[in-house]
This record gives sequence, structure tokens and C-alpha cells, in this order.
Amino acid sequence: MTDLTTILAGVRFPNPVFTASGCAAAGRELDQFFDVTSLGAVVTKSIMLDARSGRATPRMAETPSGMLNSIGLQGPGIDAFLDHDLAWLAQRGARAVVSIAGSSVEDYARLASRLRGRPGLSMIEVNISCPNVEDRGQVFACDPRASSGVLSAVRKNTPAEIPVFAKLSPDVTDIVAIAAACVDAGADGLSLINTLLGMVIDTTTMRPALAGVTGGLSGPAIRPVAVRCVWQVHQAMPDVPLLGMGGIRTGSDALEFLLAGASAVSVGTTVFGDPTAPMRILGELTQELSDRGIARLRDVIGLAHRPAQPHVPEDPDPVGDVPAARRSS
Amino acid sequence: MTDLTTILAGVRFPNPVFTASGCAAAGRELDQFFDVTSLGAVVTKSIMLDARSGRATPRMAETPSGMLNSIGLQGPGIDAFLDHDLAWLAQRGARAVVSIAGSSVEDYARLASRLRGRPGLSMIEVNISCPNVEDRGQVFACDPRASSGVLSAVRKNTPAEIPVFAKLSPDVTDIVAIAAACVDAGADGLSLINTLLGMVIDTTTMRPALAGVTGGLSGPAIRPVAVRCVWQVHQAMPDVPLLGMGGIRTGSDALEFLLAGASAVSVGTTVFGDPTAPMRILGELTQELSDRGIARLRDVIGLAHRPAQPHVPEDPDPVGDVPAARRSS
Amino acid sequence: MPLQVSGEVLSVRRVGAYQLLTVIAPGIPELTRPGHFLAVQVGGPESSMLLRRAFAIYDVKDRGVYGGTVEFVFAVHGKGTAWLSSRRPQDRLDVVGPLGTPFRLPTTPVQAALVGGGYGSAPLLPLAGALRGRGCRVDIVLGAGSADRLFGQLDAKRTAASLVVTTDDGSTGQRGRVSDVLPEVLEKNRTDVVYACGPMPMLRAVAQQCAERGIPCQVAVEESMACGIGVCMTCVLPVLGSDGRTRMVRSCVEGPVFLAERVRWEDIGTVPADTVGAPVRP
Amino acid sequence: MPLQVSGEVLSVRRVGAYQLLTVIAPGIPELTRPGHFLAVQVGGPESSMLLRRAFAIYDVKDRGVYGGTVEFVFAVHGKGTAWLSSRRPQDRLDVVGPLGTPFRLPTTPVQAALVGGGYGSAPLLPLAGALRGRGCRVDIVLGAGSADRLFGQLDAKRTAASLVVTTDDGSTGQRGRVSDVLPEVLEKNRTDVVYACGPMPMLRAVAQQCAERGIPCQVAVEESMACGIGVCMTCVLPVLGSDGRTRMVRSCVEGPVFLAERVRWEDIGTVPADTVGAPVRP
Ligand SMILES: Cc1cc2nc3c(=O)[nH]c(=O)nc-3n(C[C@H](O)[C@H](O)[C@H](O)COP(=O)(O)OP(=O)(O)OC[C@H]3O[C@@H](n4cnc5c(N)ncnc54)[C@H](O)[C@@H]3O)c2cc1C
Ligand SMILES: Cc1cc2nc3c(=O)[nH]c(=O)nc-3n(C[C@H](O)[C@H](O)[C@H](O)COP(=O)(O)OP(=O)(O)OC[C@H]3O[C@@H](n4cnc5c(N)ncnc54)[C@H](O)[C@@H]3O)c2cc1C
Ligand SMILES: Cc1cc2nc3c(=O)[nH]c(=O)nc-3n(C[C@H](O)[C@H](O)[C@H](O)COP(=O)(O)O)c2cc1C
Ligand SMILES: Cc1cc2nc3c(=O)[nH]c(=O)nc-3n(C[C@H](O)[C@H](O)[C@H](O)COP(=O)(O)O)c2cc1C
Ligand code: FES
Ligand code: FES
Repeated sequence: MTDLTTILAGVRFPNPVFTASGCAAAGRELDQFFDVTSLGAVVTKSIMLDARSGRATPRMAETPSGMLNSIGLQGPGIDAFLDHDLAWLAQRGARAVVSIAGSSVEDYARLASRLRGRPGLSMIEVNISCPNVEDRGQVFACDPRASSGVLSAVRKNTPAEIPVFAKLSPDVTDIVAIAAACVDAGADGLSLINTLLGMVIDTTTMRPALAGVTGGLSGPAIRPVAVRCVWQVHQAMPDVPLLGMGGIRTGSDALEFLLAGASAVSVGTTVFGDPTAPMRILGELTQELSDRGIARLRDVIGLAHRPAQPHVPEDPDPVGDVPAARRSS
Repeated sequence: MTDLTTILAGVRFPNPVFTASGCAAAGRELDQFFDVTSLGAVVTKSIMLDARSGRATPRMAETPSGMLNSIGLQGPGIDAFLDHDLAWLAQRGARAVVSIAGSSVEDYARLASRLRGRPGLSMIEVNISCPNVEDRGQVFACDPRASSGVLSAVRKNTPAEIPVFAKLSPDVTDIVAIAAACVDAGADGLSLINTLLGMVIDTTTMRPALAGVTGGLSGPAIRPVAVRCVWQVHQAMPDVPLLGMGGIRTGSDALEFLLAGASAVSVGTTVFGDPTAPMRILGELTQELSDRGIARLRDVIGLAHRPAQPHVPEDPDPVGDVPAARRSS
Repeated sequence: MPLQVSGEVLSVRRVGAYQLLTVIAPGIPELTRPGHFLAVQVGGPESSMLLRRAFAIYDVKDRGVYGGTVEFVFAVHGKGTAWLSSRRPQDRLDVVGPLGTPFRLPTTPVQAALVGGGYGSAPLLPLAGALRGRGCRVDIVLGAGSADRLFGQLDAKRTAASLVVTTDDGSTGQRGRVSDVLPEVLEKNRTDVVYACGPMPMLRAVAQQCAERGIPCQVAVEESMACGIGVCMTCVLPVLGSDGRTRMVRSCVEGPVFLAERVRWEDIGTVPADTVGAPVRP
Repeated sequence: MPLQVSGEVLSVRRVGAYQLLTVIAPGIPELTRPGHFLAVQVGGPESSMLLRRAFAIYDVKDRGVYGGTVEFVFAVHGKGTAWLSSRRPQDRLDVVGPLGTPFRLPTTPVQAALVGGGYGSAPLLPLAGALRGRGCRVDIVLGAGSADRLFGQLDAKRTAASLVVTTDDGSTGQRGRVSDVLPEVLEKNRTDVVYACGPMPMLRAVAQQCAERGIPCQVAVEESMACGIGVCMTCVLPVLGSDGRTRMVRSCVEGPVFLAERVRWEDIGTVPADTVGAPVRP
């Protein structure tokens, strides 16, 4: 039996497969398809202080192996969320990672305070890919100082036993610098990655396909970028736990993120095409590990950073159909 | 008959479909599949001063709707390139856009000087996604100052009638800032975009799939990011001509880039799967334009930025099977 | 409680301009009510298309030789429906359903009018059966661009007390739109309730005609959907709640069937300023 | 001068552990020589797989009922070959070929030994025919992991003056590797020239055995290829030029067939320090 337990900043999760913020609402709809308590955790849609209508439609466009979305953080506001969504998750027995989003440092601090002592809360994910109204709408996650401000405010307002993860945007020149700023400000770990800024023009109307003009690109299309971000950040700070995400579709994809340095993974866009995917992925990952004779999940975390084992001297002449060139794909 | 002519910084090209640097060598191999003189231009693989072996293999990995490459700018060096490749293109009657790459500002300046007065040269594309040996290997394209240094050196060493385009990396926080720095330094136009930094881990060997660890992500997967970059830069500087690229596979994709603000497009990765693609795309684009009753290609450049025409009041009840929701896809 | 089923394609048949696809999907028929929809995976395992396509459920058979089949009617529109139209018997198809909120049925026998545009008739035909089962009189109005885009005309003729057909080009029935004939149908039959499915502009016109006459109307809308199961928030439209406040409501869960008078027809594609949580405009 | 042809699949047949695919590809047969390869598009129009897959050309027919067909043999390895194995007659397949530099044939009748591993025998069988056509004696050695991974044994028996078969598991022929039996074959037949195709480690072993004996040897290598036509530079390996200098050489254009003594076997997967343009190490 493979030990799938993973520990994020001191908190134990029975397995490393989580949902991704904004791709599972608050778990209730997916609970129709599988038992959400068998997930490592449910990561809830980023919640803001007040109710938000979100943007106008069209809010999505399918792209090659990906999709764009521009939802605009539609949600009921923190109070309704606590009463209806977090309460449901707690009562259901699921582990909840609550994602929070704000327009100012103050917003984030107040959100963290509202979460204090709530049953069911395992961890906070701080979505900093939001425009900062106090800085001409500049996205927090694009600036180390702004990111640091948010994270230190959230950390200060959160009990020590609840890990605070900063969720970073890949749309930056140096993701390691942002990661370091968040960790220095008190983040216990990092979630990598949020969507890439993208755009589709509808060639029929000859105008942007989304009402919001640009949107966030997600899905397998971005997986190589996500794996690179996890790799770079783990390389720079091997002791900081990472929650990896971006285009995970199979157990082998999940393993890729673990090998790059993630301690757990979120499954996002894939759920739209395959609502039972998180359970399938968990099963496939377990199989991948046992196929490799790996008894404990934590033994593969960051493994790809270690030099390849000095393996048995190469067989000079294995005749078959698995040529050496295959190492490359 | 649709007028496909496009003008980049004063230079006329008979049509807007170019190859992409590094995806067509110097045109000779593709000339076996179609007449390379019918392209808008052949953009040659980035050439350096000296011969370069490139990186070890594996150099590529297929990814969902994309691929990673890590070639390492293998090439024969500028002298052999001028004698064999540019000379061949000139003799063949093709328009050549020569891409240059260096490790220092000095390298770029010398490359530009070596290109002076060469027959066949229509334009220079300056690939600044290269590590700067004089700045701890920091990539030029990631820093406005470094980008500016390269562009002003190349512009100074290039005759006025040859446009100099800077080719930008999307891996930056603010592509408009880099674009502005290049234009201020004398770039006549911009090529958008180079590959995104990505990575694949081979889950069989549990190690990076590429010998170079990270590689450049290209193909339709990145198209929404490329269109967004073209849109943002055109929005900020509508008078700067843009050469758009990133995942173009069909004439409709090419049209998307033109609508976003590109004056011409490069077809890269698609050529690997479909060597005759540039000609197919040119045909499809011509058809798309004539289907829309557009007589001149230049009328669609940047069109998506203009507000939609105040169209005929909506038909209150068109019964058929094209519901309103379809505007979104 | 929707199911995810990897079923076998039984047949794909051309019906006029449309395709009628039958798939074996045990468990789904029993749960289906008229107005429910399916979300269908397209493109196969290595496809670049990640999202499911939504289709109204037309017919279901609970039992029979194959242990439960589901049918839907579709127009080839883009890449996903092109792929669907090339399915052959025995190919596998992954479907999720039944999804959404179906049509609400009257509890007493009333006079019902059903208005379908194009393939929008697909969910109305089983609805007609269900209404008849409750002792309702059913009048049907079907419209389309041209004769080949009318679906289920024969079926409708059999079930309905009356059938009126319109086409834009006059290739069959009356030349014109369903809204040209609907007022007369409503008056002649003293219609108590209207059900409509079709393109959004048609639904809007029908909704208005019903509102003018005070006739309750249910419509099945069609918005772009990424997930179809309520987790993504892409499929919203502005709808008035019972508290009189407008919210951006998910059409995949709270719809696709809505009470027509609750939908803010003029504001679809916008966020009306009085929506709960609307951005504060300076 | 390769062609790009969208051809019709004639058949896909199982042959032991492999698949044999025949496609109508007018124009390609006439240009093909033994050792040429094809690059095949996989996954269909909306596939997430962008790159072609390379396969050695096995058999070609220039004329006949279908106006030119091409055959190749493949192992199902990953997603692309899985898709290929599910092709049915009449499906379309886009192929580019013939590609690469084929085997060079001797100008005088010599004693030739052909060594194939797994599906590596596919290009050797037409080569055997061509060599026989030039009056050469042809001895064949085939090896594989197990009997089902031997391809073309019967064919080889017919064409060759002698045939030796090895399998790793001894399920047929001699238990062992081709390199266990090759020395004896070379000596017994006084072989003048060797041709080999198979996995890289096998090629390396054969190359070494030939080098030790001073027998010229040509090998067809297999490197990951993104384009197959010479424009991308992904498929390189370190090869000595006639000037004695090592270059990273494209195996899709200058290969896949190389003179074995020119390939720097130990350095494959690296850039040897003395390669033209190698990075200067501090
Ligand atoms: C509740 C509901 C019921 C529907 N019932 C039917 C039906 O019975 N018969 C039928 O032919 N069609 C129906 N549609 C429309 C059908 O979903 C689209 O025609 C189909 O998704 C187009 O897919 P495509 O791949 O061919 O087009 P593409 O343009 O390639 O699709 C790209 C993306 O846009 C989405 N999209 C495109 N058009 C529509 C649309 N009109 N509505 C929603 N999403 C769209 C697709 O789902 C996909 O995600 C229904 C839609 C909804 C929401
Ligand atoms: C010149 C040449 C001739 C070949 N001849 C044959 C043949 O006759 N029969 C046969 O079964 N196979 C042959 N191969 C190998 C064949 O190309 C691969 O098995 C095939 O590409 C695997 O594709 P996949 O989609 O199943 O695997 P995936 O692993 O999904 O492929 C992913 C990517 O890696 C590449 N790749 C994976 N394995 C190889 C490999 N071994 N060699 C090159 N590229 C690879 C693929 O082309 C693709 O781009 C040949 C390869 C070359 C270069
Ligand atoms: C429709 C949609 C809504 C999303 N909403 C949020 C959100 O509210 N907060 C957040 O941090 N990330 C949000 N994301 C980003 C995902 O959590 C995830 O980081 C990203 O999509 C990459 O993972 P994927 O490729 O598996 O989807 C959203 C993504 C999608 C597709
Ligand atoms: C194999 C390969 C090699 C490339 N080499 C270069 C290069 O030498 N110089 C350069 O500026 N861009 C290079 N590129 C980037 C392309 O020119 C192009 O900007 C990018 O691939 C996006 O376009 P595409 O998606 O159409 O390929 C290369 C891309 C690939 C795939
Ligand atoms: S389609 Fe995802 S919430 Fe409705
Ligand atoms: S495969 Fe592209 S150059 Fe050889």
C-alpha cells in the first residue's frame, strides 16, 4: 500500500489531490459525482468581502488544449460563504482550503480575520492575482512589495496552526523574486500557478471573444509553464511547500508536479470536461507510484532535482523495440 | 481580388505570411515543398557571430497543442550564413528577414555591420531572448535597459532603408514597457512573441525530459498569450508595425493576429507538422478576407480595437439554429 | 443527481439539416425529465478540445435491449459538433446527464402552447407527451429558417391538438416567424401556459408576447457553458430573484429553463447596474 | 524531393507485436530507396499532438490498382502510435516522404550482412532485395526481445543466403543478442559490408564489432524528430565529418543512415568538447 499522506506546513492531508480555486465552487456540485471527503482538500473559489456580480458574458472561450475565462470573481461575499459553503464543507467532513481575494491589503486582512476559528478550515490560499485599487489597479502578484504587504497582513490575522499559501501569477519576469517576497512576509507555502493572461479574437465578429477582452488561460496548454514555475521555485527554496497546478489531466501529470517539487496538486480546468477527474487522477497517481515501487508519496517530491541514480551499467545490446531515443519523450 | 500587400516600416511585402525564426532554417528545405518566393518573407534561424554546436539532446518534447525546444541556437556563424544561406535566398529571389542573436551588445552591433549591403536582406529581426554574458546571463529581453542597448547598437549599424525589428519574450511582467524601450532605442517595429519558458519532466526516468532542463514552449497552446501581447502593444503604440506569431495554424488564426494589430505574421511550429502550411494559411487567409468582403489586407490591421460597428438593429425573432450565445465562441 | 457514463454510440442519423445521435447510457433515462440536457465529451482522448458540448435531451428509453438509451439532435456548428457527426456505431461517447432544471409541469390540466425554433423543438416533444399525460391540451408552433431546419414536425403533428409551422423562406408552412403566428394561437386556444425553446432572440420575442397577455411562460435558454454542472460560473445571465433583486445566475443549474418574466432580456450580455454585487460605477 | 500526400488507409494489420499499415500515397513509391522514412501526421484535425511520427518505409508498390502504396511497420509506443493502430480502411492519413538519406548500395557484387533489431528489420528487407539485384550475397541476422517482436522472418528467409535469429528470451532462434552471433556470421561469410537498423545500443554494439574487423558498416539511427525535414535541429547527434571534425548533424536529412565509424557512439546525448562551435568550458 502506497502512503499518500502529504504534509503542507505542518498540516496533514490524506492524499495530495486537491481541487483548484474557481474550478470546483465550494465542492457541493462535485459531491454529486464523487465523495468530496476523499479529496486531499477542496480549494474553494476565491471569496471577497462583499457579494460580487462578476463580469458580463461571454466569459469563456475554448482554446487549443486550454480555455480562457474572465469570470471576475463572482461570489456571494464572505458572510454568505461562511454560512452556506464553509459550513457545508465542515459538516460534510471535507478539508477546506479557503481562497481569499481582495482589492486592498485591508480587504485581505479582514477576510483572514473572518476565517478565524471556523470549523473545516485547513488552510488559506491567498489569491493575489487581483488588481490593487490603491495602486492604479496594478495586480498584487506582479510586484514583490505589494505581494509582501498582502501576505504579511493575512499571516498576522491568521492563527498559527492554519498555513497561509500565496498563489502566484506566472505573468512575471522573475517568479522566484515574488515567491521569496511572499515567504519573507510570512507565507508558509506557495500555490503555483494561476492562469496566464491571454486573449481570443472572434474572427466572425472581428472583436474580442470575451466581454472582459482579456482572460485567464488554463488547461494542459499551460502545463509546461506551470511545471517550470514549480521547478524554479523549489530549486530556489527547497524547504517551502508548494501546491502545484496548471493543466493536470492524469495521474502522470500529477506525478510530474510532485517530481518538480510540489507537495500536493490542484486539478482545475480538467474538472469541466471530466467531473470525476480528481478521483481518476488520484487512482492513476497511486498506480504510477506503485508501478515504480515507491511506497511513500513524499519520496518523490522534488525527486527530479536530484541527479539520476548511477544506474546499472548500460546493457550494450538490448534487442527489442525500445530504442535509446525514447528517453526523450 | 484581395490586396494582400503589407508594409512594415516602409518596406513592402507582397503578402503577410512569413516563416518564423528557427522553424524554417534558411528556407532551402521548405523550397522542396513550395516556392519560398511566394512567402511574404523567409525569416531565418537566429544567427550568431561564430559557429555554435547548440545543446545536447534530447532537444524537444511534445506537449498538449505545443512543444518545447531547447536547440541552443545551433548554427554555422554569420560568415557561413552569408555565403551559403543568405546568398541562396537572394539568388532564389526570396525576401529574407535575417534574425540575429548575440551574447553582448557588441556581438549584435558586429552582426548588423556584417549584414550591411547584403543582397536579399529585407529586414533584420533582433532576437533578444538570449543571455547577456556581461550581466550574469540575464536575458536581454527581460530588462528594458538591456533591450534598449541592443536595439540602439543594431539600429546604428544598419542602413536606414532596412527596418530593424526587436523580437520580444512574453516572459515579462510588462511587455509594453520592454516594447517601448526598444522603440525608443530605434527599433522600427516589434516581433511578438518568442517562446514561453517551460519544462517537462519525463515520468519514466523521473528527470527533466530535455537535456537543457527548461525549453521554449511554442505552438497553438500559446496562441492566446501571443494575441494578448500583440493586442497590448498595439493598443499602447498603434503606429509601431508588429510581426505577430505564436501558434498560427490556419488562415483564421492569422486573421486573429492581424485584427489584434499585427501587420504580418510568422508561422513557426505548425510547419513541423505540416510543411506546406504557410501556403495553405496564405490561401485560407485570402479566403477569410474575401468572405468578409474585405478588399485590402491593411484594412483589418488592428480592427478589433475599434468599437463594433453600430450594426443594424437586432432582428427581434430570427428563427434558425444560430442562437445568440454563439457570439461567444 | 447527474451521472457520468461512457456509453456506446448506437446510431448517428441525418434528419434534415440536423443529426440525431443515440447513445447507450444506462441510468440516465430514468432520471431525465423534459428540459434536461446532456454534456458530451468531444474529440477523443488526445483532443485539443477540453470542454463538453451541451445538448437538450430529446428522447430517452429506460430499458429495452440496450438497457437505457438517450437521444439528442444537433446542428454541426464548429469543431466539436463536426467530430460528433463523424461518430459511428460502437464508438464510445462520454456523457454527463441529466443536467439542469427541467420544465415545471402544471399540476392541473391546462391549455399549453409549445414554441420551438430550429432544434429547439427537441426538448419540447417529450414535454408535449408529459403534458398530455397530465391531461393538458397541447398546441405546438414550430419555426425555422427553412424546411430542413424544422425538427420533429411529424412527431408534433401526432402529439399536438394543433400545429402551426413557419419558415423564414416559406419553404414549408407559413412564411415568417413564430412570433408572427403566436398571438393568434394563444388567443384561439385560450392558452394558459407557454413553453419555448430556441434561439435567444426568439425566446425574447415569445417572452414579450406572453408578458403582454399575462400568460406564464417558461423558456429553455442557451448560454456558453464550460462545465455544465455549476462549478465554473461561465454560463450566467441576469435573472430577477423572487426577492425582486437581479443576480447573475448559472443557466446550467438554475436553468436552462427559466420563468420568462424573470429573465432580463434586454440586459443579457451585460451586468445591469442594479445586479447584486455589480461593480460600482463612478 | 519529398512529397506531402493525404492518402487513404488501405489496411492496418497486426503482425506479431507490431502493426503493418498500408496507405495509398501516389508519387512516394517511385522516389523511395531502402532506408528512407516517412513522417506521418497523427490524431486528426483537432488533435493536441502537433508533431509527425517517423517510420522507416518497409514496402512500396509504384503502381497497381491504387496508383502507389507505402507500407510501414510500427510498435504501439505512446499516444500517436496508439491512434495510428486504431485507423481503419478508408480513413485519411497525411504522410510526408520519402525522407532522409537512404542506405548507400555497393557498386560491385559484395558479401553483405544485414542486422535488424525488432522492427528495425523493416527497411532492411527491401534493402536485401536491392542488394540481391546488384548480385550481392545477403546474410541476415534478426534479433528481438521475444518471438512476437521479430518482424519479417519469413521474408528474410526467402531473400537471404543465410538467416540467424536471436531472441532475448529464447522463444525462437538462439537465446541472446544479435551481437552474440554476429562475429561468427561475419567470419563464416567473409562479409564485406554490414547494414544495421535497430535500437541505438544494438547499433553501437554492431558498429564496434565491425570496427574491430575493419568492415564498413552503415546504420540507420532513430533520434527524436520534431520536423523530419531538416528545419528544426532537434534530431542531431555528434558525427565526424570527412574533415575529421565533429559536428551536431541532423539525423533526418544527413541520416538516418550514417557510416557507423563516423558516429560518436559514446557521446550521443552530449556535445563533445571538440565539436565545432561547442560551448567553451571554463
Ligand atoms: C443547455 C444547452 C442546450 C443545447 N442544446 C442543443 C441541441 O439540442 N442541439 C444543438 O445542436 N445544440 C444545442 N446547444 C448548442 C450546442 O451546445 C453548441 O452548438 C455546441 O456547443 C457547439 O460546439 P462546436 O464544438 O460545434 O462549436 P465551437 O464553436 O467549436 O465551440 C467552441 C466552444 O463554444 C461553445 N459553444 C459554441 N456555441 C455554443 C452555443 N450555441 N451554446 C453553448 N455553447 C456554445 C462550445 O460548447 C465550446 O465550448 C445547446 C446549448 C446549451 C447551453
Ligand atoms: C527515422 C526513424 C524511423 C523510425 N522507424 C520506426 C519504425 O519503422 N517503426 C516504429 O515502430 N517506430 C519507428 N520509429 C520510432 C517512432 O517514430 C516512435 O515510436 C514514435 O514516434 C512514437 O510516437 P508515439 O506518439 O507513440 O509516442 P509518444 O511518446 O507519445 O511521442 C511523443 C513524441 O516523442 C517522439 N518519439 C517518441 N519515441 C520516439 C522514438 N523512438 N524515436 C523518435 N521519436 C520518438 C514522437 O515522435 C513524438 O514527437 C522511427 C523513428 C525514427 C526517428
Ligand atoms: C473558470 C476558472 C475560474 C477560476 N477562478 C479562480 C479563482 O477564483 N481564484 C484563483 O485563485 N484561481 C482561479 N482560477 C485558476 C485556477 O485555480 C488554476 O490556478 C488555473 O486554472 C490553472 O490550473 P488548471 O489548468 O488545472 O485549471 C480559475 C480558473 C478557471 C478556469
Ligand atoms: C525549434 C524552434 C526553434 C526556434 N528558434 C528560434 C530562433 O532561433 N530565434 C528566434 O527568434 N525564435 C526561435 N523560435 C521561436 C519561433 O520563432 C516563434 O517565435 C515561436 O515558436 C512562436 O511561434 P510558433 O508557435 O508559431 O512556433 C524557435 C521555435 C522553435 C519551435
Ligand atoms: S457552465 Fe459552469 S457553472 Fe454553468
Ligand atoms: S527533425 Fe527537424 S531537423 Fe531533423
